[in-house]
Amino acid sequence: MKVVGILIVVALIAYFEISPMAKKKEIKDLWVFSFLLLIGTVLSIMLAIGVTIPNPLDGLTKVLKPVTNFILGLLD
Amino acid sequence: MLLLITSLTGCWSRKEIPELGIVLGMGIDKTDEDNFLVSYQVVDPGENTPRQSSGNRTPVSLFQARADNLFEAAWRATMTIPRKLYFSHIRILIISEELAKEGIKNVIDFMSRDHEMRPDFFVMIAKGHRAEDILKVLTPLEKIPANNMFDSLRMSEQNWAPTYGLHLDKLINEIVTDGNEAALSGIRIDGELEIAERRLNVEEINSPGKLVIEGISVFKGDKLIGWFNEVESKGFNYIIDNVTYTAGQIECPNGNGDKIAIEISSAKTKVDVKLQNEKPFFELEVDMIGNIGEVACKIDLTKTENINAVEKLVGEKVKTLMETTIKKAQQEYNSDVFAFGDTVYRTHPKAWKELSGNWDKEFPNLEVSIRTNVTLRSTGTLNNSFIQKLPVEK
Amino acid sequence: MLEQSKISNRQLTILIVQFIIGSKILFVPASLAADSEQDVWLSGLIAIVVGVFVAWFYAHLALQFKNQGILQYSEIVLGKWIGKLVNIVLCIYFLIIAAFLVRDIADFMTIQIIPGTPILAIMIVFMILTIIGVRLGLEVLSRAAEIFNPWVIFLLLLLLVSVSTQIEWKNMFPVFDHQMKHIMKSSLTFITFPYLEMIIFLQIIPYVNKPSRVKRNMIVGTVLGGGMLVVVTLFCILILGVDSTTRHIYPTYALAKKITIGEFISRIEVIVAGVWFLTIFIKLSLCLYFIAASIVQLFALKTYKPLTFPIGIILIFLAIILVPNMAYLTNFDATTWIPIAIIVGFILPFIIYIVHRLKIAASGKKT
Amino acid sequence: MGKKLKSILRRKNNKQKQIDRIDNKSIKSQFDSNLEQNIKKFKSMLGSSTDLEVRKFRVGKNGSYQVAFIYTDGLVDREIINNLLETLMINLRKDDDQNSMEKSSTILEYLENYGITIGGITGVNNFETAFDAILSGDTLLLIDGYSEGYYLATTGWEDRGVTEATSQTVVRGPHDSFTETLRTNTALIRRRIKNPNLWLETKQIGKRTRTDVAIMYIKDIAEDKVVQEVRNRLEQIDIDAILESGFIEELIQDETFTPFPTIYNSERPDVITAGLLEGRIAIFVDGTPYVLLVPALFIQFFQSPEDYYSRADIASAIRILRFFCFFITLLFPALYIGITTFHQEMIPTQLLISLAAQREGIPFPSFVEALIMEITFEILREAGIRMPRAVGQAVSIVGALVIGQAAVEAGIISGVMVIIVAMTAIASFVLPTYNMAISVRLLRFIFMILAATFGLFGIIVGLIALVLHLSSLKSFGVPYMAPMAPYNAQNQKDSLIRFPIWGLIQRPHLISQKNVVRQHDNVPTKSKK
Repeated sequence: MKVVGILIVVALIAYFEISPMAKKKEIKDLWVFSFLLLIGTVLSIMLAIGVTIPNPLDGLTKVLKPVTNFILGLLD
Repeated sequence: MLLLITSLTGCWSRKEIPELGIVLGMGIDKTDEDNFLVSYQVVDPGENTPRQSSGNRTPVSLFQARADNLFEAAWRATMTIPRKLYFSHIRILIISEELAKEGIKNVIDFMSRDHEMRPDFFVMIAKGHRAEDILKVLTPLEKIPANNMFDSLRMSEQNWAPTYGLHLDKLINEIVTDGNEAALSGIRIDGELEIAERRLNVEEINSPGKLVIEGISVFKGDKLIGWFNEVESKGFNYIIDNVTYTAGQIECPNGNGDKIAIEISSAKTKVDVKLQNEKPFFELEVDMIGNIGEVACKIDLTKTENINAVEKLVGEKVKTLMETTIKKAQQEYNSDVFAFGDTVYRTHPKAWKELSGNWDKEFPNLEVSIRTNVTLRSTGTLNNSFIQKLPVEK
Repeated sequence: MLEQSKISNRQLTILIVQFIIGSKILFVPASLAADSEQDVWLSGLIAIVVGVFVAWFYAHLALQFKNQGILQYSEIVLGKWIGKLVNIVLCIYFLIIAAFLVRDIADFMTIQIIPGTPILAIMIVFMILTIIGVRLGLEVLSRAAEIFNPWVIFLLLLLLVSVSTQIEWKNMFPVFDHQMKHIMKSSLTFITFPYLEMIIFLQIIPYVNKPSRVKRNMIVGTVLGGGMLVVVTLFCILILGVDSTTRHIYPTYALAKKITIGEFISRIEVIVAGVWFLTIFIKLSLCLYFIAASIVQLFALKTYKPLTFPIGIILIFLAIILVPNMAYLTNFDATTWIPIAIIVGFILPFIIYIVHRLKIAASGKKT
Repeated sequence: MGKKLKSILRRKNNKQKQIDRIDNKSIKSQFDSNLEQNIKKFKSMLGSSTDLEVRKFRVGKNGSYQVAFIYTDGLVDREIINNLLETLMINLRKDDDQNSMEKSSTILEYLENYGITIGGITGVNNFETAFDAILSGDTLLLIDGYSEGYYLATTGWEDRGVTEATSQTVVRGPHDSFTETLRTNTALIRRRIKNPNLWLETKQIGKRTRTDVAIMYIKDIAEDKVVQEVRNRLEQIDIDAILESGFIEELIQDETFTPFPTIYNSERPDVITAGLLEGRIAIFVDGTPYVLLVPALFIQFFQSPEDYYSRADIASAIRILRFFCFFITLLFPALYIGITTFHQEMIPTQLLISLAAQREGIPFPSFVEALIMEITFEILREAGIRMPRAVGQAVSIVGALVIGQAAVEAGIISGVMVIIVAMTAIASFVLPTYNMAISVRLLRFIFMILAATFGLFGIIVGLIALVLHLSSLKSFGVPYMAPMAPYNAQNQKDSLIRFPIWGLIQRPHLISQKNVVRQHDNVPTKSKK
């Protein structure tokens, strides 16, 4: 159900956006647009069907931990 | 199409007014089986509009549920009520004395967490009663008992010193703040409960059962540990600078037991802390402005020195009041309801750091000096009482 | 340049003020008061001073280049590939910010205003609104901000004036009770969010009518926006008390709950919530605009408008995935976000500036 | 969005792009020298329409020339025709001065110089021009043996006199209004601005109607670019008929898909005069008393001409009242729905209880209730306008009393709802311009839907979208929301509030940058005593 909803929305967006770009022969724009839309769709569908996606912020937190600790340590 | 959109979204948080059971009063008791009994006073809108009321139903109904925790009890009650309970308009929360003695932290956490609850209702303690009984009393003049309690607490706080209205958010602050203990007004039923909870109660000019706001309960942490009586409550309000208008009486300066009634129209208390040898020393200064309300003795009120004498007597009276209260709080309850500790923290943060650890030991031995300044502006609409002209009785 | 719009200097100031207030106003009392308690105003003042410096630096950097935003000159100054890398970093930076914003407003709505409504519905509605705004262009956005401006001020004043009777001055005391370290720590979260996010204006300044006055606008906006936040925080402390302020997720909203005008008009906090609604909208729109602009720059596209919908979808996805719950967000803002903001918001543009200066010096010697 | 819709709408038109025109071959042709031939041709071309009058007579000594007047009955002033005939047929014959006849080389010249006692006279030699003239009330004069003639300005049809304005009434201020005649209308403006810089350009638009459209502006105030833009946009109109200025309005406005009018119209000469003096451009269309004014700004629709005739402070207060009414009209029902279904905590306890009592037993959710009542109101309003005036009264009585009262009594609608609908309706009538009021009333329904789905969140989303939309609008290149956005401090003096006349030193900036100062220090000085 959710997946169908997402696909309908995506299809609508694609319908309204692609034709003007195609008309103006903006091929590169079209590629980037389609790529982004694809990413968005895939991610949303993954979310909708309940695939657990790791939180990228956790990784960021881990990587930056020493810096964070250093800065906050200055002020603790 | 439009209807489709709205009906699609209809199950979200929409709620039509007639679907709501508007809760105005809430009572929490502890039952024998050691679980909570939650009572809701829900208003019956049809009975509260002049045009449509049939007159043979009560303006409010009581719904109850019991459970091990408050949250469950709150929602369990929906089994008995055909509408969705709506908490945003709660005017009053009654906590039974029994429960208060065991601690009210669960109650407060529950009440402040729900988004529908708003912190602008009063909290009171059912003095010597069960909270559900308080909510059962039908009241004259104001049809809805919860409103009645809310208004009378507010009115009496403005016009009569010995009550203390406390909203939930303030209550939390008082409980949480270091060097401050909570205090809540009490409420009790004057008369017979059996009659008070029936329509009969409001069918007589002098209702057989009345709700009376009386006394201030003293907390230590989240537990109730005792009560101030009326006199002490008055003193309490003077100390925490919560008196706006009140009346009192003193004995006539001539000393034969006759009374002069005094109306206090404004009172302002300043609390000052001084440090003496690392020990806080409190100076309370009360400025009162008042009038003479009733004179029952022979006194020439046109003379300034007589007025001054009366002023002095009033000042002493208030001072004794306050001293009694402080003594009781220090010695009997050892509970800093006056937020003295907080005052120390605000003014002498460094000293407080050392004191706060054993404030329980410090508080009973605090030295407090009280000064009162009374100004009597007028003597009512009369100068001297006609009583002065009456022959002295033998 | 992305489009042919011009915005006035006044509009720039207003955008800055609303950008600073946006979303931060919900949390600022809690985060500011967390460490410095009643000395928040001091933390706030320190943050504003630093903010003014940051704003001045941004304006100074922006004015080195005519008609180019940071996305363009990063490629010129640092070379094409490093420049593109910088753009990707900036793009991700604002993707995170924008995702947080979407999450903030949706959480706020579902917790406080319309509980029961699915969080996704609110996100989608808000995202569509933002996309409409961004597609209309910067000029329309800044005009809209200009129209919001009196309302934002009016609602804030309504909030402050109507609760001012409940001020308890004792909550201010004792002053300077906290160590400078704690006060600084509080101001650090204030500097990183929102001041170091103002790097977004490096892409907007080129559109301004009179570049000569940009420095003034930046500084005035910074002070006004920061000032409003500090005043609101101070009111929270004065009225709710330190404890209550730090305990609430949305202290400002708790403050708004205290509004009573007369006996009759009370509980109008929902109306006051309009302030952060309007400002978050402006902030989110600017972020979305920046993200779209960075992608356009990255691939040398012609127009940014078609990109808005896919970015919107990705943002909603990020808003759900990045923030498992409110506590995570609060914690993240207070810890990891600080180095990120400092690196992206300060060190990065600083490097660009230094390299640019060195290049000028080098070319000056040659000739 | 708008562009997309536009292209969809246009798609159908492409197929028959050629607008049918009178491409009769004969219309392009020249006059014949034979009079009878010409008359016959005229008659046949008009399908022997009965209002084409042909009056043949003879002039000159002994009546040596056969002459004909051709005109459309009803469009000409008979008095002038009679006078002309008298001169030509009687006086000229009395004239014995042969010199004048001999001085003129042709009879045409002779008639022009000595015979025709009338102001406007123009030579013509083809049917097309001749038809234009005849059908707009001129009289064609043809002489046998000549393949050219004259058309004489004899226009004079029955028209409505200058009467009181009906759509924009004022208590104080001039009471005249435009009529259906273009010339009268331009005269009403000329009478007010006696300045040579007031320029007027006329062109005919409409392949069939050949409607006179005039643009008027003050040369040294109006922005040249805008004037040129107006000209261009008018030039591009290719349509068969212009029946009212509304046609022009729709054809030249910047944005079609908006409920908001981006062109101002008025039937009051004083409003148009004031607009011209601010640098705007007026567009007159023959046949309608409504004159267009461009560029139009949002605030303009909240300003009544009376604002400038009454005291500044009072006018300002009333303007603020109008903005307030704008919000009431737009949001009141939506707020009611939003608050009663989502945010009951905002209602004071007592009021909530009384609302609950009123709504008890009402079968509809408040959104449906509001929708029913609002639509009922719109029906009543429309019925009140379309009905003959006498019936209109009855409609409003039935609507107000019977439906309102009975619906409440029957328990279908709550009493509060009736109050809210009535409030909204009355507030919408406060707006001084009809087209703004009606667009606000339309938007109200959108806000009601938003409020029913998302509560106050929906309303604020709607408001933001509305502000975005308004900010994106332009009227002839001028931002619609000026002077609020882009902000202009000087022009705030005449937007939300009105400063005293002596304070309004500058003209609206964005309308025109030419000649911005309209007055010098006029602050009234108190006489010192």
